[in-house]
Amino acid sequence: MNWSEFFNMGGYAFYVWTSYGLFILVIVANIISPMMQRKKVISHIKRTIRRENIGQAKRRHQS
Amino acid sequence: MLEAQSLECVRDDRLLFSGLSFSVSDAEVMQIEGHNGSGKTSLLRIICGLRQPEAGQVMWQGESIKSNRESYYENMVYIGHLPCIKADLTVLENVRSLLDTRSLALANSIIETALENVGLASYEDVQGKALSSGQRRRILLAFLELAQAKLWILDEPLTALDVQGVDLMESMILDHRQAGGSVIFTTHHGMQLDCEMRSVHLGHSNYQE
Amino acid sequence: MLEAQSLECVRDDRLLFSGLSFSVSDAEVMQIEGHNGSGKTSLLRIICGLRQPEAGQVMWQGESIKSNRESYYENMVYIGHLPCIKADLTVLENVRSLLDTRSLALANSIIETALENVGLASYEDVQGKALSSGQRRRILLAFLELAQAKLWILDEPLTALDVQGVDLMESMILDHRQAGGSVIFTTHHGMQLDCEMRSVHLGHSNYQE
Amino acid sequence: MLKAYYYLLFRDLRLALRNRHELANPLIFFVLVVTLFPLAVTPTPETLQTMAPGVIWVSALLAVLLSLDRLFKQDYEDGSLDQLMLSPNPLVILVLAKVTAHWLLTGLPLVIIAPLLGLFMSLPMEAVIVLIYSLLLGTPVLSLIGAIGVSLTVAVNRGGVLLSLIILPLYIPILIFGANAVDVAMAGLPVSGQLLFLGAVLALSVSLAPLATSVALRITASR
Amino acid sequence: MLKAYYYLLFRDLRLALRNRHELANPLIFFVLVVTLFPLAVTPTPETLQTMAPGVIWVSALLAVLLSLDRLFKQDYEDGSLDQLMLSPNPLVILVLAKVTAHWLLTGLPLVIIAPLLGLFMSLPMEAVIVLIYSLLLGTPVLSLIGAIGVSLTVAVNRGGVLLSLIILPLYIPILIFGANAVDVAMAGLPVSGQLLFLGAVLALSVSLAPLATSVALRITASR
Amino acid sequence: MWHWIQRFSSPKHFYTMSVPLIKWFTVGALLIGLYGLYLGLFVAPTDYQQGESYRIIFIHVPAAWMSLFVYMVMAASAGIGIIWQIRLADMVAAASAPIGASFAFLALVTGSLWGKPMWGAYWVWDARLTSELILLFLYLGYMALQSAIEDQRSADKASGLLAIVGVVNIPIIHYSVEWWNTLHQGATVTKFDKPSIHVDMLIPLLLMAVAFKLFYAAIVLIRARNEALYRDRNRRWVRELIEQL
Ligand code: HEM
Ligand SMILES: Nc1ncnc2c1ncn2[C@@H]1O[C@H](COP(=O)(O)OP(=O)(O)OP(=O)(O)O)[C@@H](O)[C@H]1O
Ligand SMILES: Nc1ncnc2c1ncn2[C@@H]1O[C@H](COP(=O)(O)OP(=O)(O)OP(=O)(O)O)[C@@H](O)[C@H]1O
Ligand SMILES: [Mg+2]
Ligand SMILES: [Mg+2]
Repeated sequence: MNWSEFFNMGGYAFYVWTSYGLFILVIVANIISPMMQRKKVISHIKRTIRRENIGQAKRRHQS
Repeated sequence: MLEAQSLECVRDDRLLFSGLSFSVSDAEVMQIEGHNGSGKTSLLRIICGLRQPEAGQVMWQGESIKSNRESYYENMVYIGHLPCIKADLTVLENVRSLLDTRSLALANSIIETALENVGLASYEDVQGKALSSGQRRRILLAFLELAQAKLWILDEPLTALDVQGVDLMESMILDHRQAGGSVIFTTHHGMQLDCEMRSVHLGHSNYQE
Repeated sequence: MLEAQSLECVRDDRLLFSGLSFSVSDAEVMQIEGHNGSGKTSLLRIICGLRQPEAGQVMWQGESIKSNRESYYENMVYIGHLPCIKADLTVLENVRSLLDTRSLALANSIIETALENVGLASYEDVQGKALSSGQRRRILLAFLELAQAKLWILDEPLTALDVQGVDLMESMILDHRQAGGSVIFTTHHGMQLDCEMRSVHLGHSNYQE
Repeated sequence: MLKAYYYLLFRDLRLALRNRHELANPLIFFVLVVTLFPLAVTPTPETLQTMAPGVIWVSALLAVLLSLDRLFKQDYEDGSLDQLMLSPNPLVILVLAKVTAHWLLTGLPLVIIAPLLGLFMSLPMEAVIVLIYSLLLGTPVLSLIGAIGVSLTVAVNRGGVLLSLIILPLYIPILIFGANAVDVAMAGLPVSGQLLFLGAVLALSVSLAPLATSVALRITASR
Repeated sequence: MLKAYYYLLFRDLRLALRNRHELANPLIFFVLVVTLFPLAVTPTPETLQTMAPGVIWVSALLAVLLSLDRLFKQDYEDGSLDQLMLSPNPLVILVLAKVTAHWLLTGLPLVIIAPLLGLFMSLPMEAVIVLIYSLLLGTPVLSLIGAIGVSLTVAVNRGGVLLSLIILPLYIPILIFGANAVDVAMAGLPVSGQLLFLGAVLALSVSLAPLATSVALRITASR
Repeated sequence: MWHWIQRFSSPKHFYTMSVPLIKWFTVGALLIGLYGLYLGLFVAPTDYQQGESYRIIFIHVPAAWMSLFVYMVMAASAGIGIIWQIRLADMVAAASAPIGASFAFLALVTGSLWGKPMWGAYWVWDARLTSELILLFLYLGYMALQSAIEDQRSADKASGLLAIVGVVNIPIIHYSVEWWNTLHQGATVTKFDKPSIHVDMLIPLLLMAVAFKLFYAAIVLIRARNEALYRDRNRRWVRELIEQL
């Protein structure tokens, strides 16, 4: 078996390789998306902390 | 400035008022009085042009508001019973979209200052649905302050406001008067204003002419 | 009678209160105080069992209201910010359908008397949508009077009421207390009650454990 | 408890009867959607006949779906739902009352008008009868399951289409069996299997759906 | 004036983007309804193909119909509509902005996803292309006419189905021509006539519908 | 026992405890998956009926199984969350949905890519296909509801309830559609009869299935950790943790 035969998949290359490609895509998306999610969560929390600090400062300033 | 000419209002089968005339000029504050259901809200909506009176008309600077709509609406702002708050927009965006209806594109910093003045500092990014009833009303106060209108028409502006909120509203009205603006408002909860105030009383009348 | 045990409430990212404990016994009137957004409405809804607190629990006659729901709800009535008025039902039907939720089948004449007491005489057959904001609230007063509950939980009951309406509310609370009932309420507009009154103040706190 | 059921049922019926036109609305929607298809497809009588059971069932399903927000949404928004949840009566009973009212106002009229539409789309008589049975068993399930969906989305701002996303997958078995029963009847085969299935689902959902709905209400309506 | 148009347009878009899921909803509804039919009808591929244009068009129409209350209802209920009507800018412009936003959020996604569904229902390629064109011309009309209906029913309590009663008859010509164009394309015949008609209706309604809508708003929203 | 469960299921504890688990699951998934792919692509013989196109099986079938499995896990943990008020279970449920949806999507697309050479059409309205599509919609509904409800606790409980109600639906959909189809069209669909599959095909298939499960385990833990951070964002342990970052 040589490589070009392998990639040809007996004439079904499009179907087989699209499937495997999508498989890789789904795996990668599943890995990346929680990483992005984590970043978003952390920055959200940091933002709230900052906002709370500002809010407290302002409130102290007012009273 | 604003003149109501023998207005008549009928709701369902009840005649609320008829032959009601008054006028409001610059730097004047006027309270519409009357018990529950006497027609204050209806009157204010007629003055705004949101409702057609059964008879009579409303004049703005000598012209009927129907023919003069654009210039009237540029100079008038109305705040009614309803909060006009979009649940999905943040506080800042809510104020902005209210201002958009008046084509006012103000800088964020100006809006933020206004929000601070009405006690919503640090709430800029909170969504409308996460606000308490008083906080919703305070957004309207910020809008009012920024709307650059000469005539304010306020329907129970004190609803849901706490003590500081009431103070704030009062001082806003006084400042506005000082600057030559005029105010028409209703309220059931004593508004303490250190200024002359005229009032129109809506009572019971029963027949329609 | 009612006991709140170290309640904690978080909304969005804000801790509104924690470790809040108090109790209300027979013939007691209690006001929940606090500025706009301090969590009064949230607290009242927790007390009603409409909302789960983050921590703590509410006890009714020694039992948690979760396990004791039926007897609690038989003895309690809650009136919130919202009017609960069906636009398509008449005033009479509105009161009746509110009473139905409590399985109270009262005679029409009794309901009509109550409506008269709250100033809605001759409005029995008017549909909900044709009422002014104050008239809507008055329907709730009639319901309150007829609900035969020991504990009243009222969130800003004075909203939209005119001067007579406020007087009416005050005297209703006093009468209820006289009869051994208890009341928990919030209001921003001075309620003048000629009786002892306890109060809980909600302020600011910041971290959650 | 039974009293509470009747009170609420009658309140909802009265409320609907107050606006006559509203009463007719799901019905009219149903009829309109069914008539849209022949207009859009330009069919031969045979294709019309093949399509008929499916089209009628889909339209019935959509009519119910669209009328679902009548169930709790209004009550949530004006605060009446709070009062219902604060009722000393078990919430399940109250939910059942509301669902009954909903079915009487939506499902039942559809069942009554459907035969007419069936004939209009040249269904044979036996198929029409099965159509009635299948709708009679199926539409209450639509109301019951719909109630779960509505209670889950009651606090969501513009939940209309979210509701359909949640509910349609749950409706699909009913649709398939209902439409299939008519199909099969048209082919002259026995339909007891499909109708039994619909009956079983009805029994199951009468006993479980109100429970799920009341749990969902306590969860979502907390504000 | 143009500024007012853009402001409002962007506000509505932002409002929709705030809830991503909501953005997808009419789309999902569309897809779901289209899938309901093959499930209910048990088709052979040929009947599926004959049904396809009609089913897709009817579903698109229903998806638009259901999303219409996004247009003014919310604004009416929370009082924002009052503020819009008190704007110094002409109401027509504002209405046009809202309708544009509605189409961008509802019609356009449908146009984009429809080809996929066409292929699912085994439509030939030429028919799919005509489907795209017909939807591209037709869906804006649906939004524009829908706006008139919504503004007429905005003050009606539960106007959902009343709305469909008012609007569906007005939608029928669009539906017939739209679906017919695809049908004809499937048969390999020229479709310019149908498309021209749709284009003409679009031009007409762009110029007249916003006017009618704003008049209707001034009448109905008086409270 | 109860006490132990409560302790381990505290988000704070879970946050630290899950790290080694994630590592092991990832390594396992990687090794087994690569070996399975190797066997599937290079070792497994050509199918005498379908030619090479059958190699899609090593993606399609594990993905389809995954989508069902994940739904069951999701519904089960949602149930645990509702009944025993264990917050970690809610987080696992919420974390599962997007993963399950992505695999349902994968199964659908690979299936239809396989369908074109086998049946001559990308899509037919057959039992399996329809039920898988509905499964995808159930996932989407779960996620939409989860994101539509603002209050986190009600969002968890409400969407959890939906997941549970959906479970009742899965077998119904499955059998109903099959029944419906066989009555009319007969089996137009080529299906493998279960036992007759070559061992050299079966082994990589099973390996891939195991690898998929391990992958799911790793990702769901990672996601659940994020959910834990977000849900406890106002608690001290998260605040301290964030401040250290
Ligand atoms: C869009 C198209 C397809 C979808 C949505 C789909 C979906 C599924 C699902 C959900 C399963 C799991 C069934 C279960 O375990 O109960 C499955 C298994 C399977 N599918 Fe597909 N499929 C599709 C196309 C195909 C095609 C074209 C073939 C091959 C001709 C195929 C062959 C298989 C095989 C061999 C299994 C394993 C059967 C078993 O568990 O015994 N599928 N598919
Ligand atoms: N649905 C919600 N989601 C998230 N946060 C909310 C929600 N509703 C209210 N909040 C927040 O909870 C806090 C308390 O709200 P609550 O309505 O209990 O206040 P309140 O004391 O009744 O105020 P007011 O006097 O204005 O009625 C507010 O800061 C508000 O931002
Ligand atoms: N939509 C309506 N249709 C018919 N009648 C109405 C409608 N809205 C209000 N009314 C009637 O008109 C009268 C005046 O209502 P309006 O809202 O103007 O009173 P108001 O003075 O603002 O009262 P409140 O102090 O309670 O706000 C009331 O008696 C009411 O019954
Ligand atoms: Mg008023
Ligand atoms: Mg409050």
